[in-house]
Amino acid sequence: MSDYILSKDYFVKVIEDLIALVDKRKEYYTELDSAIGDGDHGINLEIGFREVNKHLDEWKELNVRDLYNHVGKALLDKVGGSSGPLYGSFFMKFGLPIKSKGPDEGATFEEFIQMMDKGIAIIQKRGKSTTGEKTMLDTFIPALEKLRSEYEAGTPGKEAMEKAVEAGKDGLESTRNIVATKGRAMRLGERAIGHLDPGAASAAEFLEVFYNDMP
Amino acid sequence: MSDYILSKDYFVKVIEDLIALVDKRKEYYTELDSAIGDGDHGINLEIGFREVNKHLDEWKELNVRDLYNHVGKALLDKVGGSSGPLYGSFFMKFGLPIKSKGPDEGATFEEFIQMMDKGIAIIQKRGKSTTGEKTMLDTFIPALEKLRSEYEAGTPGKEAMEKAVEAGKDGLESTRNIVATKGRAMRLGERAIGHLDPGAASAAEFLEVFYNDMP
Amino acid sequence: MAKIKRLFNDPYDIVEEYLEGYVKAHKEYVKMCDLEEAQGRVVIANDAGTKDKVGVIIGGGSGHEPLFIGYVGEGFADGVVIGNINTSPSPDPCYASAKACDNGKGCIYLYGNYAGDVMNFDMGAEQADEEDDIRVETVLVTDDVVSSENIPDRRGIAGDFFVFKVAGAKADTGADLDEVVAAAKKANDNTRTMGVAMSSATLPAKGDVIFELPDGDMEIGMGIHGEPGVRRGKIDTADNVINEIMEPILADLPFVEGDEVYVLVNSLGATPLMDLHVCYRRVAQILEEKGIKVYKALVGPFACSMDMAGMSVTLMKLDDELKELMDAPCDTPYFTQK
Amino acid sequence: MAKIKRLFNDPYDIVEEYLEGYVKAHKEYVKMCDLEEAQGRVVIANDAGTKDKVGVIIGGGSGHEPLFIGYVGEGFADGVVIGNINTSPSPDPCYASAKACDNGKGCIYLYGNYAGDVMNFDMGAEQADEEDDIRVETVLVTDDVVSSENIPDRRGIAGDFFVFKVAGAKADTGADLDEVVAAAKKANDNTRTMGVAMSSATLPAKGDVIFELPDGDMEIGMGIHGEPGVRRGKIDTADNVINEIMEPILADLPFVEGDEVYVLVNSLGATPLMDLHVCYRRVAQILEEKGIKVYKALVGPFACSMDMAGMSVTLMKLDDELKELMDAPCDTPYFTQK
Ligand SMILES: Nc1ncnc2c1ncn2[C@@H]1O[C@H](COP(=O)(O)OP(=O)(O)O)[C@@H](O)[C@H]1O
Ligand SMILES: Nc1ncnc2c1ncn2[C@@H]1O[C@H](COP(=O)(O)OP(=O)(O)O)[C@@H](O)[C@H]1O
Ligand SMILES: [Mg+2]
Ligand SMILES: [Mg+2]
Ligand SMILES: [Mg+2]
Ligand SMILES: [Mg+2]
Repeated sequence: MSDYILSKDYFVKVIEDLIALVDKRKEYYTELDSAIGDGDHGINLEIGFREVNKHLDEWKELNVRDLYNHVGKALLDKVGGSSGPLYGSFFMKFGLPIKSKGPDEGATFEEFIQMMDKGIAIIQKRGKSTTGEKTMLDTFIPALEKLRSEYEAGTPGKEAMEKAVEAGKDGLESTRNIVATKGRAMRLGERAIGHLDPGAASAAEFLEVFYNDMP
Repeated sequence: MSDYILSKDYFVKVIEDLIALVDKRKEYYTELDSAIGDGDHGINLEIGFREVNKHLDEWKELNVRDLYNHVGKALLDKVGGSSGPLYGSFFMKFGLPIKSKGPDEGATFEEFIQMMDKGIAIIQKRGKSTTGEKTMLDTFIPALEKLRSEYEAGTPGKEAMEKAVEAGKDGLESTRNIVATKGRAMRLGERAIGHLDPGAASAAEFLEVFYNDMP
Repeated sequence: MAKIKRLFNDPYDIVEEYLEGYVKAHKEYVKMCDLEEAQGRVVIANDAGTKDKVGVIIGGGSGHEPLFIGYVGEGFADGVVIGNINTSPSPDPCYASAKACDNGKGCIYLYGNYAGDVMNFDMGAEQADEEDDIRVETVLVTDDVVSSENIPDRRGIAGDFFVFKVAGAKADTGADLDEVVAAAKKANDNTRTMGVAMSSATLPAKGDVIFELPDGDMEIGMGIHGEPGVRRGKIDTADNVINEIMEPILADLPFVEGDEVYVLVNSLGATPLMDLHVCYRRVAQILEEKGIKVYKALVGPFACSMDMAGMSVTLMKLDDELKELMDAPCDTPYFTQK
Repeated sequence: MAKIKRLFNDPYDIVEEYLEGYVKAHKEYVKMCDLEEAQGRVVIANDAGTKDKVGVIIGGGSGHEPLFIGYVGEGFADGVVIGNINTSPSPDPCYASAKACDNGKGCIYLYGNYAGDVMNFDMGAEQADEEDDIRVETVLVTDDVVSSENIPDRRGIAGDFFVFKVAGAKADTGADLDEVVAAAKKANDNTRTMGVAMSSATLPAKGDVIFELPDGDMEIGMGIHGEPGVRRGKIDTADNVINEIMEPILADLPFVEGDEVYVLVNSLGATPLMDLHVCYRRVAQILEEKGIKVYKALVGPFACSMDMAGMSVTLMKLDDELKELMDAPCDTPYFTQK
C-alpha cells in the first residue's frame, strides 16, 4: 500500500488549487454565512489565501512541512475569526507527520492519512467541538474516518480519498438539518435548520481539491 | 365698483381651502423643492396649515383682520425657514387694510386689493427681493399689478382676479428659465434652469383659491 | 408606517419628541427654556444667563445633530434655537433665546448662512433690541467653498463647529461682544469646507428620501440639506474623492506651505468612522505633501444630515489665538475637551 | 468601484488604511504598537505599559467603531487588538498587546463573547503566559439578552462600553488584576442590552450588504454583526419598538422598582441622533413608570455596525462602586469625561 506516494508537486498543486477554489467560491461561502452567521466566511478565506498567494513562489521552495506551516500561519495571522485559527492550525499541523524532510520530497499515503488526522485533531481541540455541532467537523470527521477505514480495508489511495470526499459531502449535507451548538449559528436555534454550515461547505470543497490533485 | 363685497364667509372659506390645497398639493411642492432647494416646501406648508386647521374653528369667530393675523402667526411660528416668515408675514399683514372691524364683516374689493398689496409688500421687504429672482414674488408681483390695473380699468372684481391669477401663472412659468438670485436655489446657478420655483408654484395656487372662492 | 429606515412616532411630532428626549437624557447639561416665546424650541445650558459673559446662541434647522444642540454646555454655546427638520427656527424662539442667555453683555447669534435663518434670526434680534434692549450681533458661517464664488453668499456647513467653538471659548474668557464677534469672524474667515454625498437623507413627514441619488452615484459639493453640488458621478475610491475635495479647499483661502491647520473630517450621518479615517489618511498625506502642518484633527459625526451617506473635510487655518480658543476646555453632551 | 455607499480604496486594504488614518488623526492619544507580533493590528495609548496599573486590553473585529479603538486613552483602555471587519484578531497581535500593556501587574482582556475571539485571544494569552510570564485574565461581555437563555453563551454588544469603562476606571485606581476582573465581572453581570436593525451593514470586499432585510422591515434582537435576531416584522413606531425591546431587558436581570441605572441608547451606525432621542424619550418614560431611576444616560453611536440602520438599549444596574467608576474622568478620542 505504501507504494502510493504523493509527490512534493502534489502538495504544492493543492495549495495553488485551494487559492483558485477560494477565489472562485468565495461568494458562495459568504452567502451561506449570511444566512446563519455574519456573512464573511468567503471573505475570510479570500483574505487568507490572497496572502498565501503572495508568498507561494517563495514558500514552494521549502519542504512540505514548512510550506504547509507557512500557509497555516498566514491563515492564522491574516484571517482571525473562527476559520483563521481553525484552518490555520489545520495547515500548521498538517505537515508534521512527514518523516522525510528534503525540499523535493513528498509523503506516503499513510503519512497523508496521519497528516489529515493531525490537522483535524487540532480543529477539534481549538474548537472544543466534534460532529453534530453544525461545523466544518461534520465534514472533516466522517471524511477522515472513511479515508482511514477504506485504506485499511485495502482500497487504493485515490479511491479511498474519493470515498472520503463523498463521506465529507454527506457530512456537509447533514449540517442542513441540525441546530448549531458551536460558532455564531448556535444563537440561532431552530432558525439554523434548513441551512448548510459555511465552514462544512468550504471543508468539503477543500477535500475535493486534495482528491482531484491526486495522481 | 366698490359694491363688490367679499364677505366674512369668503375669507374663512379661503383659509379652509388653502388648508385643503396644501394637504393635496404638498407632494408636488416638495418635489419642486427637491430639484432646486432642500425638498421641504410642501412639508413646511403642511406643518403650518395643520396648525391653522387645529385652531380655525376658534379663530373664525374673530374678525377677518384677527383671523388672518392668527393664520400668519401660526405659519410664522410653526414653519420657520423662508416660507414661514414670508407667508406668515403675508397673512399677518393681509387683514390690516380692512377698516370695518365687526366679526362678521367682510371687505370691499378695493380693500381686498390693498390687502394683497400689503401682504406682498411685506414679502418683498422681508425677502429683500423682487421679480426676476426666481421666488414667489415672480408670481405675486405681476399678479398684483394685473389685479390693480384691470380693476382700475373697470374690469369687474372676480374677472380682474381671474386675470391676476393668469398673470401669476405666467410669472410662475417665467421662473423656469431664470437662475435664482435669492433663496437656496441661488447657489445652483445655471443648474436651476428648467425648474419652476416651488414658492412661486404654491403662490400661484394660493391665488387661485382666492379667485375660486370669490362669489 | 413609512418605508424609510428610521424610528419615530407621528412624523409631525418628531422634533418635539426628540427635544423632550434630549433634555431628559442630558439633564446635567441643559434644560428647556421656559419662556413662552421659546415655544419649546430653545434649549439652554443649565447656567445660561447667569455668568458674566456674552450669551452665545447657535441654531438652525433640526436634522444635523449633534449640530447644533449637542454643543450647548460649558465653554461652548449657552443656548440653541431649533427649527423643524432642515428649516430655520421661527422668530419668537430666536428672540427668547437672547432673553434667556443675555446677562447684560449682549448676545451673539451664530448660524450657517441660509436665507431662511437670516430672516428669522434677524426678526428675533430686532425684537430683542426693541423690547428688551438686548444687543444682539450676528456672525454667519460661510465655509462651503463650492456654494458660491462670492464668500458672503456661501452656505455654512461643518465649519459651524469651529466657528461656534472659537466664539464659545472667547465668550468664556469674559470678552465683550465686539471681541467675541471678532473672534467668530476670524474663525469663519479662516475656515473652508467641501463635502460629498452618496445618498439622500430621509424625511419622516415625506416617508422618503429628499432627492434621488442613484445607487453608486455621488454628488461632490452637495449641501447638508441635500442642496445640489457641483458634479455628479460614480462613487470613486476614497483617495480620488479626497483629492477632488481638497483641491478647491486648498486653493480657496488659499492654504499654503507653512500654514498650520485644524482638520475636521465629518460624517454626514451614515458614513462609518472606518471610512472617515481612510479619508483622513489621504487628507493628511496631501497636507504633508503641501507642507501644511496638522495641528489637531477631529474625525466623526459633527454636522450631519440625518441618515445621509457622505462626508466633508474642513480646514481652519490657525494662529495663536485660534489655537488657544480651540484648545480651551469645554463640556457639552457631544463635545468634551479637558 | 462597488455600488455600496462607502468610501475606501482597495477593499482588502481598508482596515490597514483606516488604522493608519486613525493613529495619525489621534496622535495625542495613541500610537501603533511597534512589536513585530503586533502585525500592525495593535493600537496602544501613548503611555501604555508605563504606569503602575493593570493593562486593560480590549478588542475584536473592525467595523464597530468607535468601539473598540475609540476607547483607548487615559482612564479607559491601554490597548486594542483589531481584527478584520467583523472578525476576531489573530493570536499574535493579542499576545503583543499584553507585552505592550503589561507593567508587571498583569493584563485583562475584555471583549464580546464570540467563539472566534475566544479562540484567538486565548491563544494570545497562553503565549503571553508561556513566553513572557505575563498573567492575563479574561472577562467576556455577554449583555445581549436575546442571544441565549444561558448567560455565558450570550453575545457581547453595546454593553461592552460599560464593562470596558468600569474596568478601565478600576485599573486606573491602581487596583490589582483580581480586583479589576471583579469590577469588570460586576459590570457585565449588571448589564443587559437588546437591539433592533432596519438594514444590513455593507461589506467593502463583498461590495454589498451582509444580509438582505427588505425595505421597511426590521429585525428585533439582531446582533451587531448582522446575526439573526428573534423576530422580523414591519418597522413600527419608535414607541412600539422601544416597548418591545425594553420588556426582555427589564425582565431578564430583572430590573425592579428602586433600582438605579445607567442608560445607553446606541446607534448601530445610520440611525440619527434625532431618532435615538425619540427612542430615549420612551425608554425614560418606561423606567419612570416602573420606578427605576435613571442615574445618567448616553445617547449616540458607541458600538456600531458600520452603516447599519438600527439601535440598541443598554441598562446597567448601579451600585456605589459602579457609579464611581462610571463617573471617573477619562480622555479618549471618542469618549471624554471631566
Ligand atoms: N468551535 C468550532 N469548531 C469547529 N468549527 C467551528 C467552530 N466555530 C466555528 N466553526 C466553523 O467556522 C465557520 C465560520 O467561519 P467564519 O465565518 O470564517 O468565521 P466567523 O464565525 O468568525 O465569522 C463555521 O461555519 C463553522 O464551520
Ligand atoms: N428672499 C426671498 N424672497 C422671496 N421669496 C423667497 C426668498 N427666499 C426664498 N423664497 C421663497 O421660498 C421658497 C422656499 O420655501 P421653503 O422651501 O418652504 O423654505 P426653505 O428654503 O427655508 O426650505 C422658494 O421657492 C422661494 O419662492
Ligand atoms: Mg463568519
Ligand atoms: Mg425648502
Ligand atoms: Mg428648508
Ligand atoms: Mg466573522
